[in-house]
Amino acid sequence: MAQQEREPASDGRTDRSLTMSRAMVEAIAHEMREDDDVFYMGEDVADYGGIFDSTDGLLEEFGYERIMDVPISETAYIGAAVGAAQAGMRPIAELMFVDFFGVGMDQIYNQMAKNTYMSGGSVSVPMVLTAAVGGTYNDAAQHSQTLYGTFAHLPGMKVVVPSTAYDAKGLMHNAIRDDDPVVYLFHKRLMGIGWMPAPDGPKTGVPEDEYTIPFGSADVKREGADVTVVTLGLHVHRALEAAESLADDGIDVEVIDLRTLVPLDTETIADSVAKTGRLVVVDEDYRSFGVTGEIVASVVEAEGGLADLEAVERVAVPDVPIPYARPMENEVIPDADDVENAIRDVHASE
Amino acid sequence: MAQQEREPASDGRTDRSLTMSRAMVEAIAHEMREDDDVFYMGEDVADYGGIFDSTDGLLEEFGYERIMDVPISETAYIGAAVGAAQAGMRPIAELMFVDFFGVGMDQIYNQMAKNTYMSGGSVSVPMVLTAAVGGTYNDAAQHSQTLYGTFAHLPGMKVVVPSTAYDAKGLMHNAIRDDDPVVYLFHKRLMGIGWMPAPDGPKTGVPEDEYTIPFGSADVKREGADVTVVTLGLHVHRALEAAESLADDGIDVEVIDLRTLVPLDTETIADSVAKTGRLVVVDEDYRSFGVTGEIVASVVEAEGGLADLEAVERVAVPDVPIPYARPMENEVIPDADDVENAIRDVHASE
Amino acid sequence: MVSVNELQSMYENMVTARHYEERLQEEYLEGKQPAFDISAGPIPGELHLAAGHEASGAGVCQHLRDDDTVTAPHRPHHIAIAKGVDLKRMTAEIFGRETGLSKGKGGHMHLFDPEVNFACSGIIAEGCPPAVGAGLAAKKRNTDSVAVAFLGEGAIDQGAFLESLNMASVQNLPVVFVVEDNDWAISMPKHRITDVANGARRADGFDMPGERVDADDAVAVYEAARAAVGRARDRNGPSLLEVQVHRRMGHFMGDPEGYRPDEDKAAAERRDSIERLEADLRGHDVDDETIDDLRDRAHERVEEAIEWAKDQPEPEPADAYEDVFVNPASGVTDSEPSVAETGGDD
Amino acid sequence: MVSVNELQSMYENMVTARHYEERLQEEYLEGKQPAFDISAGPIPGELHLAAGHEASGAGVCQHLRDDDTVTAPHRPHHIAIAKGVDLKRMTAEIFGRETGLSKGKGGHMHLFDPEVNFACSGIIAEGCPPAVGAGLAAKKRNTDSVAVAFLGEGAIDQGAFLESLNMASVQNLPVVFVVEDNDWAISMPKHRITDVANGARRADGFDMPGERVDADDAVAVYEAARAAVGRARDRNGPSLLEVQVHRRMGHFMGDPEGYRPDEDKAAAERRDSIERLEADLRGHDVDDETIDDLRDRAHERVEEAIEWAKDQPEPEPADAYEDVFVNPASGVTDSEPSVAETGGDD
Ligand SMILES: Cc1ncc(C[n+]2csc(CCOP(=O)(O)OP(=O)(O)O)c2C)c(N)n1
Ligand SMILES: Cc1ncc(C[n+]2csc(CCOP(=O)(O)OP(=O)(O)O)c2C)c(N)n1
Ligand SMILES: [Mg+2]
Ligand SMILES: [Mg+2]
Repeated sequence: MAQQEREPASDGRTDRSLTMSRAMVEAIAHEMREDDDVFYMGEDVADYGGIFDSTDGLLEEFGYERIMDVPISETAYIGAAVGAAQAGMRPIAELMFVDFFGVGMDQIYNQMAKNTYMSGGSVSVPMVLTAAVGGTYNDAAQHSQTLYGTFAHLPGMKVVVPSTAYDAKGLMHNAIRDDDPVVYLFHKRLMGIGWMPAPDGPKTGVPEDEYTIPFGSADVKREGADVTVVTLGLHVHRALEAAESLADDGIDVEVIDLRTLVPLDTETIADSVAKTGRLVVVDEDYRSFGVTGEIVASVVEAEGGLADLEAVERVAVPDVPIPYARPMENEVIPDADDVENAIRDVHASE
Repeated sequence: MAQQEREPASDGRTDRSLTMSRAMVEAIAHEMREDDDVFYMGEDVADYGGIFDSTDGLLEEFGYERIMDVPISETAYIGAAVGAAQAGMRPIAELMFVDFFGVGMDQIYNQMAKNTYMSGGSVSVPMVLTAAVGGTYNDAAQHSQTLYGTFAHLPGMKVVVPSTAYDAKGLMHNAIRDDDPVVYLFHKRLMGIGWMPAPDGPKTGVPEDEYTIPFGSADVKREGADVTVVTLGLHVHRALEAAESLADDGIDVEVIDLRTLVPLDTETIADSVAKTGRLVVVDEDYRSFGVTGEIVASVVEAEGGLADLEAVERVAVPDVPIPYARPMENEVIPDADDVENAIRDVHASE
Repeated sequence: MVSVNELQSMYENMVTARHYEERLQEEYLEGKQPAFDISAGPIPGELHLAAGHEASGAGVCQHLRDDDTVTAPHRPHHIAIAKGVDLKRMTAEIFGRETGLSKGKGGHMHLFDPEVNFACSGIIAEGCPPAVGAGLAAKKRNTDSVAVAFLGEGAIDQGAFLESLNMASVQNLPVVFVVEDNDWAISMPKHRITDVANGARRADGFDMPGERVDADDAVAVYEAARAAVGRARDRNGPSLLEVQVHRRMGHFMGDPEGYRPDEDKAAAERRDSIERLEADLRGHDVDDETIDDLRDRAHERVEEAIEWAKDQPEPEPADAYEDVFVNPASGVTDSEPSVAETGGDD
Repeated sequence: MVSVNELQSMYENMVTARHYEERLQEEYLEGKQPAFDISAGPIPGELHLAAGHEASGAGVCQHLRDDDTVTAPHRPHHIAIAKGVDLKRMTAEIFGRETGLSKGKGGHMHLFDPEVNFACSGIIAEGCPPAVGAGLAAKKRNTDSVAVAFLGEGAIDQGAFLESLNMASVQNLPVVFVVEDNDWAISMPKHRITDVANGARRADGFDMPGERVDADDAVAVYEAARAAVGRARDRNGPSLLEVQVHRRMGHFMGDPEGYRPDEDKAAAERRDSIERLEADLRGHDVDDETIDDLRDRAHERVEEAIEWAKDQPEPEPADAYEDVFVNPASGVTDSEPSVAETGGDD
């Protein structure tokens, strides 16, 4: 598990538990104290503290100049972050819901992601684009997506998706210090917001000291010998729930949390499948042309992967927009039962 | 091969050869004559006739009211097409280069693609969004992409990618008549534009009469027993070239042209792989989290697919933006040699 | 000059809208007790109520016909009501029921009623381009219907709105843009996000008339809208109208409003456009009884709609696969708009 | 008042730019003969030349320092030259060579010279937000540097520009927006895409001063830009400037210009800002010899740059995998901006 993490300093109280949002904010506050060039821009990030608590408490310490409310002009302010980053600052720009990417995507993928390449490396764009992702609370088709595949498909951005407070803090430190643009997607349901109760998993022990989690290192959140589940974000917890339930039936499930989609840790996945021979890929994004297909293909392509592989299933949102009413939303967003069924299927096959 | 096509009427001169752009324009003109509700909007589509000849000659017949130049406001005019479609018209809106999607994506994916679903089917959006795709002429990172995966990933849009004049015409008739939104991506290099010479393949015989090619029917452009190549757009021709060259060496290659990504004809692919056991997927989009991964996963998931599959390779743009200078652009965009090498690899394996 | 009938019609719409919001608030919050949980209760998801915005919807829609198109933003109910959207089916939609306008797929931010050409959506300023498109369709078909796009003052800095002004103007389309200025974009006061206190000033830069109505005054809105809608109907081109309204509730239900000065909220309550219109009615010699009747009828309609909606069945899980083109598992060649192919996620 | 030195400096920039475009045109077209083939010849890809736009770049950049930021659109050369971009490396980039500003990765629409804070890009109005960001950085760091975003008149209807006006204004940033109005957006005349003949009219809607310079007159541009740049440098906020220029060539090389009336093209040639500035120089008693010297020096510089560039090596194919974060085939944890990991496409 996550061998690469820097050990917390000895005075770090690792028994302290934080919600994911507190852990993220702690990393941001630390980086802002260390480096005057770090600042945060977004809608409702100042007085409100971020609709999903992403900046909660930061205004008090850093003031309006560094925790900046901006007009509802995603193109202008995300592009302004690109310009400020190229001028040597380290902006964090928040897109309130990832679903809004469509109004600012040009600045994101044609400039933020490409300027380093198009300049032959003479320019770098050290910024973080944060966005809330995910459904499960009936906010319908324009406020419930994860869009993991959309961002991971287009080159030039690193894509981070934390599933626990511990990971969220370490990954955020790394994101802000990274000289490349990083898209940091946090799942609303994991944040520990008062009005949207989180499941148990994301609230974890978090060292008070800074630490980084390198990108491209998937984390084996549960070891197991029979079936490999590859997932990320909220669905790490749903997969763990399924795994616990299956343990009673003697099915031993390994759960891999990708943590970053770009870079993608295909080695950890391939090693696990070499052991189990059975793969279930779970995500909350649309099924086709996205994350699940890529993971399957990466296993098939790995040295010996095709031979190792005995059974595969994908569990994702079937290719429909997210519906509003509960029975339908519950149907399309995979839950622990869906994951459990898929694991049983691949386990039973052959 | 494309059994589903409606037979051309007996007076159709099928020996007449057209460039892909002429075939597209012919279908558009026909539909405009038949139905006053069809009109075309885009930048430089009137006097210029479309930068890539997509509307060449239409202004003369239909005038400025139906072949409409619009401000450089993709959000406004693509969204206006959505509104006009919902009001019962059948607009065709052109995004000059698919690379510009980022300035208008919200209207495309949050309205055009979702309004039917979000309205519970009470509203339909019968419009076509056309866009030029592709590289091979050194136009660099912001004008050379195909972005197949980006559009196919997001639900609610049908995605069409013709590779020949014959297909282009039939698919365009179908696209305009479809009551769902259709994204019609034409490859610049295939259009037969004076200043950008096309390879031999796309210019084909085209019946003068109307005919439709149903969506979701892949076309076996070449039958073969040894290796299945699945591809689309320009790369159909590069794959065919590779196949011809390998025929001399006794490797018998089947080339499947997807023609539409959504709906995806997984059956034709799976049937072919059941026969050959060897799969090469080729596209001009970015490699990761896109088309190639989906095709591999779809084969693995098909009944018996994992057992059938003996070897797989993906040939696509490695995950970098498209570079400008020729040696680099040639390197990243797969050519016939790259396809040939991949076919040899999967053929030799085992 | 506005007629008594029209005053009464506006009043009825406004009272209906106000009571509707108050009742929805009750229903919504009741289910989220004791600790507010957004995913609990009879009304799923977010809820943006428009109490305090009524003068805008009523004053503008008074000039509209069923064949005129309206697009509304995330705060749509008062506009929907004034436009004549089916209140029962709208309410069922908000409660996520099968007989809702969108069969439970859309929810309160995605209400579509093609009978009266009403639609709303959840992305800022997103409805402006489709309104332009509706205007374009009217022009092409040579009808005299018009299109109205409503948006908040926080939306006037979004590209979709600004581009739409230009497109409507250069193509001389029958479109009216109505900005509802409630001084707040969630927690951001207007002055923090634009230097233009009067958003109607933007119009001139697109060669379009712009006017601001500076009070929560349904009659003033009615008059300004008469000119703007009339101009559109007469094929004289688009207009921009900014209307002062007030947000009497949180941005969404559950909004703690910690950012909002008490006095601001108190002022919103003082400036009640419904009381003002009531005074106007009395000025036109409408008696108490008539006003009470109007109010009672409105309340009754709301209660009926809510009762009906709550009785409606929920959709089946598998309904999720209908009403969209679904990428089929095999080469299905159907090109109908509504296809049910994919059977589930596993 | 403009000094003789400044007039001479502008003249040199303008003559350099004009000669540069003419020479690039030759080099470009030569290689595409006999039938125009965009993928043949020594200069790859599209080429948008700015002959006729020189007064704008020269007049504005005359007020700028190296630490001021400029973003330019797809037609960037005259601006790059006036901003002091390294002409040799810029030319090598245009020829797709390894020693180009972007090592051959960017080409003529993607020139970046961080030494003088210049960048351009190929999407309409895309440079406006980053210019706002550069202004924001200057404000945060409390320097007196400014940012200038150049764009075409066809770009003033794009959301990115309009949103940027508001953001620069409300945050009082040191940004100047310069619209180069050449009357054409490829084949679309200005009046077809906007009703606002004077684009500077848009400024007021964002509470910002706007001014139009109505002739291809470098000195008039210089004067207007002095006020706008000075205002920014003094922390008094942003401005919008629209400058009349003319497009002497096609939109891109190879553009048949079938849409363009002969008289329009002839007028573009008559209104030559370089001749006009030459007259101004003479009015300031600059003699023929000096003017000839300036011109000769400019031409020489251009020839040198082109000769040098053509001598430079092409990049290696594998260079394509450098200078971007590449999704590595395995769990590589490098977080440097430039990583070469993926080995090829097969
Ligand atoms: C493009 C986009 N950005 C941000 C949001 C999130 N959001 C929803 S409502 C809102 C504030 C809108 O303010 P205003 O337009 O004034 O309308 P009001 O809520 O005051 O009626 C914001 C920022 C969104 N829905 N879409
Ligand atoms: C968002 C976007 N839409 C369309 C284009 C294609 N395009 C390139 S240049 C151009 C015309 C630009 O006109 P203008 O801004 O007046 O600049 P000019 O070419 O006249 O200098 C267009 C439409 C683009 N690059 N980006
Ligand atoms: Mg508001
Ligand atoms: Mg122009």
